[in-house]
Amino acid sequence: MARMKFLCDTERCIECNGCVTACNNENNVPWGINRRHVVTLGDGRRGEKSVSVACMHCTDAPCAAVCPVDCFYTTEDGIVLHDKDLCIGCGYCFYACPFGAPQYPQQEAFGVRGKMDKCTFCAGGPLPDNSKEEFLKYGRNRIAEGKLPLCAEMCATKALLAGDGTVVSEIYRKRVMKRGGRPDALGWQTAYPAEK
Amino acid sequence: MKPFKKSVSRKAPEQAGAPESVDRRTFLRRSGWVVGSGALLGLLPLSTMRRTEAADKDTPPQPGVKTEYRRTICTHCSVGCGVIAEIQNGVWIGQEPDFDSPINLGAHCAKGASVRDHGNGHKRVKYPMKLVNGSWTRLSWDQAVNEIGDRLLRIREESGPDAVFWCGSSKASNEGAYLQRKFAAFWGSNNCDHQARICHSTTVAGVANTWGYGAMTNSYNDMHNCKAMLFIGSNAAEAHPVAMQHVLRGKENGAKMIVVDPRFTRTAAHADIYVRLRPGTDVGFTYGVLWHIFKNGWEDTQYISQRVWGMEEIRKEVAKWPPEVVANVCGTPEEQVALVARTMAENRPGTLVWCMGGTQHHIGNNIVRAFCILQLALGNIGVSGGGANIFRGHDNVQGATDVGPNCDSLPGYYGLVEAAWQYWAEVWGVDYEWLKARFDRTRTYDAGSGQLAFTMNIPGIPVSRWIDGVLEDPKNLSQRSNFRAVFFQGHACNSQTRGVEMKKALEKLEMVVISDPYPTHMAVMSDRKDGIYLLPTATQFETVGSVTASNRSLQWREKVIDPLFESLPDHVVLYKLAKKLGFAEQMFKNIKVNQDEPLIEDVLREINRGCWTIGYTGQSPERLKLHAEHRRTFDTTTLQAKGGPCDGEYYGLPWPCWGNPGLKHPGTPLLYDPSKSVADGGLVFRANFGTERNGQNLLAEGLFSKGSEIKDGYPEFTADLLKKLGWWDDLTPEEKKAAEGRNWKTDLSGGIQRVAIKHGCAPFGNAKARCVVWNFPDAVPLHREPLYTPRYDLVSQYPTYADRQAFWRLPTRYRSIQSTDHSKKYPLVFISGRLVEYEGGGEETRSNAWLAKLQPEMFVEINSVDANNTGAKDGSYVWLEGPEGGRIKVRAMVTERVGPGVVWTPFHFGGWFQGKDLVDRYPPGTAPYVRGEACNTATTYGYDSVTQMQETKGTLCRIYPV
Amino acid sequence: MRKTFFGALCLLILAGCYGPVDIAYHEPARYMGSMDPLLAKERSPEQQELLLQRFNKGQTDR
Amino acid sequence: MKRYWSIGMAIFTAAWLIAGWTGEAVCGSDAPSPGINRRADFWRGVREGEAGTTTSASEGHKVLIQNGGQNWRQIRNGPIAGAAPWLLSAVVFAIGVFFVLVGRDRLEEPRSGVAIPRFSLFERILHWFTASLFILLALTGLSMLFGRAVLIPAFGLGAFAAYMQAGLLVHNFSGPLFFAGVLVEAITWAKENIPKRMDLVWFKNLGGMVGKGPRPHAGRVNGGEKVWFWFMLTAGLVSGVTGLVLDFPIFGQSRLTMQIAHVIHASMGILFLAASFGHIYIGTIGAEGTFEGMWRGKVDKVWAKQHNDLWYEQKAKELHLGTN
Repeated sequence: MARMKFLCDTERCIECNGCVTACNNENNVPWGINRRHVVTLGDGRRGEKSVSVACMHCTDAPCAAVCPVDCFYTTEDGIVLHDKDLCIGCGYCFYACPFGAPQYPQQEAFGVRGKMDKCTFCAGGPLPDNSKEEFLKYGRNRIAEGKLPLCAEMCATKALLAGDGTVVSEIYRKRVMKRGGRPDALGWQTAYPAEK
Repeated sequence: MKPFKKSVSRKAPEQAGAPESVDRRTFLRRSGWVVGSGALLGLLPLSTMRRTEAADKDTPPQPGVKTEYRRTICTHCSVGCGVIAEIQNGVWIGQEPDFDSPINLGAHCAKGASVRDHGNGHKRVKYPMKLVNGSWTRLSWDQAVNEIGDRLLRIREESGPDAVFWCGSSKASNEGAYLQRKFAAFWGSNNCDHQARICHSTTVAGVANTWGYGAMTNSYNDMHNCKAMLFIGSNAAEAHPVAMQHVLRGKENGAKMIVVDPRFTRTAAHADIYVRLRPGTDVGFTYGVLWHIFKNGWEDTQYISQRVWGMEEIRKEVAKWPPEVVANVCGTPEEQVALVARTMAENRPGTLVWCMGGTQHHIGNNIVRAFCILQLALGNIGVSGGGANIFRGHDNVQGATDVGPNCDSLPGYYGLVEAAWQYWAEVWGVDYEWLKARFDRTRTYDAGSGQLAFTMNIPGIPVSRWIDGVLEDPKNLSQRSNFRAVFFQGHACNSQTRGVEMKKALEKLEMVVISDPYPTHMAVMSDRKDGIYLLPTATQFETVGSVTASNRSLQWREKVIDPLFESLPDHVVLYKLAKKLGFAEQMFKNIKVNQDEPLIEDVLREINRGCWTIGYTGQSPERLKLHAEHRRTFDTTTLQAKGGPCDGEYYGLPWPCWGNPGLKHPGTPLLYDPSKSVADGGLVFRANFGTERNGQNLLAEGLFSKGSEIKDGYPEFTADLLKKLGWWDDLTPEEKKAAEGRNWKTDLSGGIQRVAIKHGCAPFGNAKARCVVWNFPDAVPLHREPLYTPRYDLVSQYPTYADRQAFWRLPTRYRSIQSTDHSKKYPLVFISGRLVEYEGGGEETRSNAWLAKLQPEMFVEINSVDANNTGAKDGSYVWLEGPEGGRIKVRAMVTERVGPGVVWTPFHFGGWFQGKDLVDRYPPGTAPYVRGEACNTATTYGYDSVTQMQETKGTLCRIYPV
Repeated sequence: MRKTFFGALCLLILAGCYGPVDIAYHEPARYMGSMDPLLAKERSPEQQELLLQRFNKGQTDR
Repeated sequence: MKRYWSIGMAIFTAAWLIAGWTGEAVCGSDAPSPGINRRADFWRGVREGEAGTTTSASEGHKVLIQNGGQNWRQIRNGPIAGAAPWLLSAVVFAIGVFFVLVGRDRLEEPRSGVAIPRFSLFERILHWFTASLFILLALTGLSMLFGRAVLIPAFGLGAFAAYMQAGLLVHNFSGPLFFAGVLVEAITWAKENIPKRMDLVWFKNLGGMVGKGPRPHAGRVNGGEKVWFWFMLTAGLVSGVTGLVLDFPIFGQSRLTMQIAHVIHASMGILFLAASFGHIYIGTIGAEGTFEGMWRGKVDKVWAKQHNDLWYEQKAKELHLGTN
C-alpha cells in the first residue's frame, strides 16, 4: 500500500502562496487559520529559500502521541487525521508538532481555542465521504474522489508534491540528479524517520 | 467574567484595517475584554462541533447534486492559466486544476487559486449607484444610463467629443476591449486608453520599431529550450509565478539564469547570477554587456550581416561604455558585467525577459531598444530558446493592445491616418464621412512637430496623462476643451502617478463614471460629494470571450456563472450607453444583439475581418473553442498539437495566424523564426521601414524562411508586388476584385496573404531588424538620467530632453524638471513593484478574503542602512514623501532585499490617502478587506519621450518616522 | 530503618522515570472512534490506482 | 533507541545555544558571489529553528521545524507521565506504611470538653475554597495526563472526550481562582509561618509523633505545618504562574514558552498533589482531633496542649482558662 507524503522542492518553490490559497479555497478554511503556509529563510539574501509547509502526516505523529483524548488516527496509507467531535482544544498537538500544523479557530482567555484544525491531506475526517457535514468540519475529501491534495495539484512550479512516497521521492531524485546536487528535502527526516 | 478575545475570528473582519492584522499585540491590548460569557456559552454543546464555525462556509458542495465543469482563463496575469470551475445549481462551489492546459499544466499562483471567491462577490458593487451629497444612492440601470448619457450629451454639445476621457481595460476580453475602442471612435474621440500605456507601451513602440511587432517573441513554454535567461526588471516569481514553472524547468535543463534588478527578488533567489543596478540605468548596463561582447568578438556576425541594420552606429555608442563608466553610472561591479556578458555569449540561445523595471522610465523606449540590440548582437531573436520574452501584465493586456482602446491607434495597430479610418469604416460598414463628422471638426490643432491636424488624426491624451487633460490650461491643449467627464471601465486610478494632482483633477471634473466590479480607489480618493457613478460590471467569469496571453495565444473563456447581483458585462454596458448616445445602430451593424447583449462571437468575427496586420484573422471563435476542447493534445514545450482535430496547430493560434480561418494557418509560436515555412508558423523580420535608408539596404540579405520562393529579402506584399512577381493569377476572381490597389494589410479578402504564404513568403516582407530608429527622439538608444535622479552629478553628462509643447496633445516637461537638484533633500530612490497576492490597483484582489489575509498591509522595503539613517524602525509607521510633495504613511520593513539608497513599495494598495483611511467613503459593505496607501500618491512627473509611459521605476523620496 | 525507608522511596521514584521512549509507530487505520468510511475505500486497489494516475497526470513535468 | 533521543536532545540544546550566538553569521553579507548557492546555510538555519518570513500570522509559523515539540513530547510522555504514578503511589504507600507502623497520633488524654477557637470563619472558608478547587484541579489535571491510558479503555473515546471537554473547562477556569486563593492564604498566614529556632527541635523529635519522647514545643503553627505552608505557597505560585501562561495564550507568548511552562506546571502539579497527600493524612486520620479545627473552627483543650502548647498557653491566658 502506498504511503502518502508531502515534499516541497526548495529549488522550485517561489513563495507564490498558491498552495495556501488553494487550500483556503478547497477547504473553506476560516480567516484566522492557515493549514498551509510558506516560510522564506534568508529573505533578501543570497541563498534565500522558500518552503511550503503544512501537516507532514508524520509516521510517528507527535500530535497523536500527546493527544489527551486520542482523537488522531492514521489511515492505511499514512494520512494523519483527527476527529473534531473528540477534540477538546487543549493545544497539546500545537506544542508537539514540529511544523506548526495544528491551528485553532479561536485563541481566547482561559485556553478557549475551539476544535483543532489542520491539513487533512484533503482526506476529510471520520464522517461519510464527501458529505456536507464532512465538508463543513474538515473540508473537501479529495482522496475519496480519487484526487490528491489541491495545494500540490495547483502548485505553480510543481515544487510541492503530494502522493505515494515512493513516486514522490523518485520524481524528486530524478530532479536532483538532473540538477546535480544532493537530495535534501525539507522535513522528511523529521516526519518520516527511517522506518523500522 | 469577561475574558479576552484574540484577533483570530471565524469570519474575515468586515473592517480589517491594516494595523490590526499586523501588530497583533497592539490589537489585543486595544480589543481588551470584549467577549463576555460568550466563550463559556460557546463551549456548552460539549462534544459536538459548534455550528457557528460552519456558518461562513457559504457554498458547500452538495452531495448528489449534478456538478458541471466550465473552463475559463485566470483573469490575473498574462500567463493565461486555465481554470476549471465546478458549478452546482449555478453556484461556483469548487475549482479544479486544469492539467490539460499546455500553458499552466494545472498550476496556479495565489491569485489563480483564489478566483472562485469572485463568485462569492461579498465586496462587489451590487447595483448602480451615484454619490449624492456625500452618500451613495441606489439607481436602476435605466436611470443610471439616462443620467450619464444626458450629461455626456450636454458636455459633447458644449465642449465637443474630446471633453470626455474613455478609459478601457486590459482586463476586458478581446471583444470587450475592441468594443471600448470602437465606442470611443463612434463617440468621436481618440481619448481612450488602457493599462498598456503604463505597462508595456514603451516595449510595444520600441520593439515594433526594431523588428516589426511589439510582442513577446517566444512563449513561456519555449523557455524549456533556453541555455541562458537574462531577467532585467522582471520579477517573474511574483508577477508571473506560473511562468516560473517553465523558467525553472529551463534552468533544470541547464540554462544559466541571470537576474538584474535593483531589488533581490524572489526571482533573484533562484538565479545563478544576481546583479544589482541603480534604477533607470538599464541602457548603460546593456551597453556595458555589449562592450564585452564586441571587445571579445562574441557577436553573431553572420546573423548581423543578414538580419540586422545599424549595428555599426551602436558600436560607436557602446564604445563610450567601458567597464569603469558602467560601474560608475549603474553601480554594478565591473566583473559582474563581464560575467553576464560571458554567460550570455557562451550559452546560446539565450532569452531576455523584461517587465516594468525596463519600461517605466522616461527613456523606456531607449531601454527596451537596447535590450533588443543585445539580443540581435547575440543572434538570439527568431530561435527557439532565445527571443525577447516580454512578460506582459494583465491577463489581456496583449489582446487589448492589439485590438483594444489605444489612443494612438485603431485596432490592429492601423494608426490614425485618414487611410486607416477609411479602412476601418469599411470593416465596420459605416460611411467614413459620417464617422468623420462624429469628431471635432471645428478646427485643427498642433499634432506635435509643427503640423496641424484634426483631432481625429492626433493621438488622444493617454491614461498616464488624463489628469493633465483635466488640469492643464486649455490654451496649451491640442483639443477644444479640458476633460469634463471621465468614464473608467476596468481601470484602477491608483496605478497612475501623481496622486495629489489626481485628487485635484477628480474634484474638478463634472462627472466620474466607474464601471467596475469593485468600487475602485477612484470612487473614494477625492473629496467629491456628488457626481460619481458606480456601474456594477461583471468580471470575466460572468461572460464569454477570448483572451490573448503574453505568448500571443488566444484562449476562449466560457461563462462560469451568471453576472452577480445587478452586474452587466462590459459589452452590455457599452451597448446600453451607445444606445442612449444614439450610435448603437451604426456601431453594432455587423453584430447580432440579443436583448441589449451583443453576440461576442460576432464581435470576434469582426476583429477577424479587420486585423490583418497582426494576423488576428485566423482565430475564429470556432477554432478557439476547438482548441479549448482539445487542449490536452498540445505539446507542453512546443505548444503544437500532436494528432487530434487540431493536429499541427499551435495552442491558441498565437498571432500572426495569417489569412482567413479557412486557410487553417497554425499560428506563429516563435516570431521571426525562419527555420519553419510561413505556412507552418515560420517568419522573418518585418519590412516596415522601407527598403533602404541612406543608400543602405534594409531588406534581409541571403536569409529567408524555409520554403520561400524568394531567396532573399523582399518588401511587404501589395497587389502591385504580386503582379510584378507574376503571382497575381493565383488569386481567385473575387479575391482579385477585393485586392486591387490594396496591400496585405487592407485586402479584406485575404487573398494577398494567402498567395504570399503559398509561395513561402511572409506577407509583411522580409527585412532586417533596425538598431537605429531614426523616427524616435534618440535614434540610437541613449542613457539619460531620470528626471529625479540621485546622481545629479551625472546630469550634465546624460541630460534629459528639452520640454515639448504639443506631445500627445499636451505640453510635456523634461528639462524644466531635471534642472532642479532634488537629491539632497530626497536622497532615496523610490521604486515600486508587484506582490504575488495582488494585481494592478488591487481592488478585486484586496477584496478577496483568501488573498487579503496573506498581505494585510501596505509597507515600504528599506535597507537597514537607510533605516538607521532615517530612524525608520522595522514594523513602525513612516512617512514616505516624494519631491512633488505627495506623501504616504506606510509600515517600514527593514530588509536586505533592497540595497542602500533604494526603497521599494508594492503598488496594489488603495483606500488610504496621505495617512487617512477612507473606509467610510465606500458604499456600505464594499470596502476591500485590505486598504492602504497608494504608492503613486507620492510618485512624480516623468513621461516617456515616445509613448508617455510614466516614470515610476526611478523617482526620489525621503523617509521619516511618523 | 529510617534510612532504609527513604532509600526505598528514592528507588521507587527513580524506577518511575521510565517512559516509552521508542518511536511509537502508530498502527495505520486503528481508530477507536466512529468509523471513517475512507479507511475501507482506500484499501481498494482501484482507488490506489486512481490516485497514482492522478499523480502522474498532475504533478509530473510533462 | 533511547540513545537516539538523548543525542537528539543534546543536539537541540547545542543548536539552541549556537543559534543564539551565530544567528547573525548565518545571514552573512550581501556581497554577491555569483554561482554560489548557499544551500548548507539554509539547512543549518532550518535545523537551528531560525525564524524566516511568512504571510501567515499564526504563532510559530515563522519557524520551519521546531525541535522543542519533540522534546516536550518526550518529557511529558516520558518522565512526567512515567514517574508521576510511581511517585503518587509511593507516597500513598509510604503513608500506609507509616500508618501501620506508627498508627494514629491519638490524643494522649481524654477530651476535656473545653473548646478553644482555632480558625476563624474567614480562614475556614478560605481553606475549603482553595482545597476544593485543588481537588477539582487535581482530578482534571490527572485526567489530562492519564485519562488516555486509564479512562478511555474504561469509558470509551466519546464519553471520555465529553468528560474531558468539561474537565478542561473546569481546570482552565478554576485554576486562576485557586491561584487567587493561594495568594490570599499567603497573606493571611505568612506572618505566623515564619520559621523559628524551635521548629528545628520540633523536626528533631519528628513532631513527637514517632517514639515516646516528650512533645516538642510549638506555637499556633508547628514546624510541619510551616513546611507545608511554604511548600504550598511555592507550588501554588509556580503552578499558578505557569498555568496562567498556558491559560491565556493571547499575549503572544511563544510556543517554546508554553512548552516549558507546561513541563513545569505538570511536574509541580504532581509534586503538589503528592505532598498534599501527607497534609490530608495528618489533617484527617493521621492526628486525632485535627480535622475539627478546620471544620468547626474549634479544638479541644487537650489537642491544643498536646500539639501546640505555646499557642495553648497564650490562648489560655486570653480566655482566662487557668493553667489546667
